[in-house]
Amino acid sequence: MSEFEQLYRELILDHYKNPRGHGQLPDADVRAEGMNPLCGDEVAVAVAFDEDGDTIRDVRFEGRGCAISQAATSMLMEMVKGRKASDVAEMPKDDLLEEVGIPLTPVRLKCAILGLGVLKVALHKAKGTPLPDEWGTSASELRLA
Amino acid sequence: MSEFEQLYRELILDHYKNPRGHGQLPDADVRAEGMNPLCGDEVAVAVAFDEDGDTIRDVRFEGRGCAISQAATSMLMEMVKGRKASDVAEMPKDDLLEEVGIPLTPVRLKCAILGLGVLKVALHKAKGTPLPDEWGTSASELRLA
Amino acid sequence: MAVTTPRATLDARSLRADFPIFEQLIHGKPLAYLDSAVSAHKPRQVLDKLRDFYETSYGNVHRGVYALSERATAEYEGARHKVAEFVNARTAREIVFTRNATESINLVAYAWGLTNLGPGDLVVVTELEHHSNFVPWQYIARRTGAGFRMLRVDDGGELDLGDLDRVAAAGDVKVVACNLVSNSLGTVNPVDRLVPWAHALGAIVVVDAAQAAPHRRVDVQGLGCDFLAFSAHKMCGPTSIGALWGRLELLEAMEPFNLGGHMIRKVQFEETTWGDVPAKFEAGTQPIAEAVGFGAAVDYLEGVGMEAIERHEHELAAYALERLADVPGISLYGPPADRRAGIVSFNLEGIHPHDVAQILDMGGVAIRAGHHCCQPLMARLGVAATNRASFYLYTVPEEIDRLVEGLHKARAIFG
Amino acid sequence: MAVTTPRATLDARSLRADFPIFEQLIHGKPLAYLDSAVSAHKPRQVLDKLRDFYETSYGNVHRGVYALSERATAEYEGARHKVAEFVNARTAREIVFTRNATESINLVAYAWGLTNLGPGDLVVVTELEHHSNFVPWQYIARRTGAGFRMLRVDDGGELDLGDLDRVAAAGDVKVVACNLVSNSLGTVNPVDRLVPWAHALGAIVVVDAAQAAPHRRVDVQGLGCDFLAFSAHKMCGPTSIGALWGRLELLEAMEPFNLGGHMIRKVQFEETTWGDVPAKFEAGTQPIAEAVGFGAAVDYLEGVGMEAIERHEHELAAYALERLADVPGISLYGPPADRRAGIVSFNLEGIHPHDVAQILDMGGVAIRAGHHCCQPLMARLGVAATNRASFYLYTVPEEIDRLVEGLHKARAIFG
Ligand SMILES: Cc1ncc(COP(=O)(O)O)c(C=O)c1O
Ligand SMILES: Cc1ncc(COP(=O)(O)O)c(C=O)c1O
Repeated sequence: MSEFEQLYRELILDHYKNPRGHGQLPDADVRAEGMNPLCGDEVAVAVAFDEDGDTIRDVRFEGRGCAISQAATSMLMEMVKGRKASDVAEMPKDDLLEEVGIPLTPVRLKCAILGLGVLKVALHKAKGTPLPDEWGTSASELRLA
Repeated sequence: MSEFEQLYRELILDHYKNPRGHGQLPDADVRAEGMNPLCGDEVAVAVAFDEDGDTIRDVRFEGRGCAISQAATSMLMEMVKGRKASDVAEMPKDDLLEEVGIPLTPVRLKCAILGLGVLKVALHKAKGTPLPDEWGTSASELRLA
Repeated sequence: MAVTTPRATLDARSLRADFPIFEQLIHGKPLAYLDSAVSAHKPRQVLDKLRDFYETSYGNVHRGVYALSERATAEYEGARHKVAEFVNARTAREIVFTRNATESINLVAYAWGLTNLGPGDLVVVTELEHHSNFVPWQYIARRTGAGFRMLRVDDGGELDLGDLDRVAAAGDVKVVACNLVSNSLGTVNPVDRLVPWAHALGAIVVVDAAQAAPHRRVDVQGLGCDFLAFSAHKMCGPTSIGALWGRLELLEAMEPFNLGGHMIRKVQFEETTWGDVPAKFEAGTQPIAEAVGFGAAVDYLEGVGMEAIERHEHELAAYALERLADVPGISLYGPPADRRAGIVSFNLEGIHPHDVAQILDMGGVAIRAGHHCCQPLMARLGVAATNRASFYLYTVPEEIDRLVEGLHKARAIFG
Repeated sequence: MAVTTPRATLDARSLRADFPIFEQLIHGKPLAYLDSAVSAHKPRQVLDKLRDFYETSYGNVHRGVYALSERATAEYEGARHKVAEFVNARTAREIVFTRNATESINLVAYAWGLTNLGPGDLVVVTELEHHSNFVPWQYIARRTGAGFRMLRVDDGGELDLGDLDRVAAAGDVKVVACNLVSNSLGTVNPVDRLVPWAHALGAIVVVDAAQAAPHRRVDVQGLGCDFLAFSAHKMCGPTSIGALWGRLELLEAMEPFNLGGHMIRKVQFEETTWGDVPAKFEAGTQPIAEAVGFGAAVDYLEGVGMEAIERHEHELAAYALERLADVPGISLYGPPADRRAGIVSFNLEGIHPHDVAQILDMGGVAIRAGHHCCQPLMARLGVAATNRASFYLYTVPEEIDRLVEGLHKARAIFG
């Protein structure tokens, strides 16, 4: 398989063309948005929690971006639905990258983890869970929100 | 003769140690000062005119600086005394440099012509004669004065 | 310097041999570098000069009495003269060395703007501006209480000069900031028509020539503008050096920007006075080797001939527009070939520019995908990003063929 | 990166072979370069890296999706990590690349100062400061209406800490700006004692490490300061790049300085938001190749060992002070050898420093003559200028012998 085909393998293209968990979530408990300032891509994530207040009952995203960012966010939606907020907040980005399963350069890596970052900001807003490392302090968070 | 001895030949050292036209000129018609911002050296020049209002009756300098700047200014005093302000204002720097008679690098050149520049500023103040090229407009002149 | 008759044409294939970057394979393919608008590669002539300078003549400038410092000063000031001649400045004193075009513009925005702008005044930019000629003005306008207005572009990506009266009516126009060539669309802007308008209103005109100076002859006296900014790295020169050309009277009347060593006349606890122009604007140790490399880049470009470069890129742009028009699902942005420089911007339906650029890269073709630091223009065009291919003196038509081939491949992958 | 045990000593004679500049004759003599405080020469390792980068990996950073841009970005950010480690920053995000130490200080003076200073506030500098850590503060204080004070030095050229109460009583101290090592006298300043004083008053401490970072280990966490500025060109690196280290919280809370491409998050007509630190402070095309060269310079210095460099220079300073003391008519400035870095300043009675330096140059010995961008200190010492010899890792004791010989010659000429 050539590098080409690796990068844009069937699964990525499928998620890109038929994103899972895409759309609005009217009864969301929390929303967050973020953008990649390098390309202007934007992702918004909405989360609704179960009655236990921790389990992610439903999660949806909207936005515009490249195949990598959209497919990765789509995969992410499938990965986190039904899981506990506290677990997801700790989820290493490598878990998502493994799922994405293609070799990524640093610039494209930022595309792939955009949705994860925004989701973690949403969980932080709702539950006070930790922010992703790269964003550090609240000043950055405010700009992200 | 080595480059050394050329640069600090007898005449230069003599002018440095026994500067001509050095001191105050109580009945001066005009004064100006200038400095070389690269080394902090300063020269002040005072000019008194003849009754004809154009001939330089007397001219003196004060200041501190290297042998080149002090000797060149001393030589300048001898060169211009008794000459017409309008002539001196037009005097090319090469006339002075010929008199100084030693090979000068661009940095040392600035030392050698410091006194000439200040003299031309003084003449400009008194008689409206042109300023030396390098200083151009009045903004620089004000900073020089 | 001897006046050289500009050569009418250039031979890109032989010039390519001057650029070591083309000696490698990228993903197993020869490099087709179609991103010169973001930065140009460097010919051996510039790299040799840089190295030779460091090895034989390096020293700090304007400071030492010793041989190396004298030599370095002569090289540094010699470069200033070359750059001054390159844009036809009246005197080399009108050239201030900066880090890049962006800093050149910030210098004017801060040093001129902080003192000369206030409530009731207007700063006018265009919708086509690069962020570097947009954000500094927006920021300094806000700091000083001045208003901020934008000249609109039409659907073809050209300035709408019918907009001028609306803008002039909104306040006391003090600054008009405009680029000469748009880095997103390649539009060549009618700065010659903005200058008399601005000057009649008593405004200064700040021209961003970052995308013009590398590609066509720029003549500050002919343009009649007040400030002009450009970067060496887009002109085959080193990074970390750019230039600001400014009218001597304005530079002399202006406050300084960065403060520190070299830019002073006399420092005292009570008060500090400024050195002469351009030293007043060059605080601290200057971009010494970079200036020397900048001078070598100017020599290189003049050797090729700016007229030949402009013509070459123009031919490439026309060829590219023609070939791209045949790609199904393509949207092309910007004016027709005869009113644009060597830059083409486009989108493929249903495929994000990042993905297009990535697929092209796999084939060794480097283009830019993104907002090109022109978010206001992207908003106007109703897109988040575009693909952009841009050309230079070393670009050959086969690279455009490979670009088109890659676009077909992208379409095939995304089906 | 492997932890290397710092080597205790260095062999200047063999290091010299890394520096091509020493391969030539100056006025027919080998070069004795005793002006490293103004700028250092560059080893082949740095020049090779610079050239190799331009030839194989050049591209604009953080922008392209293609291979060269990815490679350039990795090199550029890799350099940031090296510089961060070099000063023991908590994270590489605390390193902002600038043009030089001067710009680093201006960045803080403008971006922090314009917003956080006002009437009733005080900015405190020392009488020992280089103009680059003096004039920006004087200027921004005047612009904002804040007061400006100077900590005095004693006759030995050391800070008079008895002065602190007088200064603190004069207003609300907001900024304390001090150099770590004086470039005029080599004084090592007690920044460790200023920091608690300043912090107790609620002030930030801005440390000028331009003269320290090349010559001794600098540890920002150990110092406890808030900002620290230095330049690559004094550390065997290229010109046109320096660094500002800042505490992350301060950098994040601060306004930007230069505005333009790359430093933004979102640009709209109505409003612009800023990118993350450090991008927020790096507007426009960065000093890309220069950063790569800076990283190579850090590698080179770490390879030699900062402890070894400090010791070597200390030995040279002690030797120089001893030999110079024997020259008739000499005045030596500054503290004793055990409290100074590798810098000696002096005057010869009746001979202007320019003339001394010129005569030395004829013998191939390069020293600095002038005010060393320290006019307030010169005023304090009651001189217009001094001679200054300064040392680095490539300096050998014979060069000091040649300096002394030259001084005798100068005395003979001026008789
Ligand atoms: C103590 C000190 N501070 C600041 C500077 C300014 O450094 P640069 O000119 O590289 O900005 C220097 C060097 O000239 C210096 O020695
Ligand atoms: C039109 C235009 N203006 C300004 C700039 C900024 O140039 P630099 O990043 O070299 O400061 C660029 C390039 O990015 C440009 O294309």
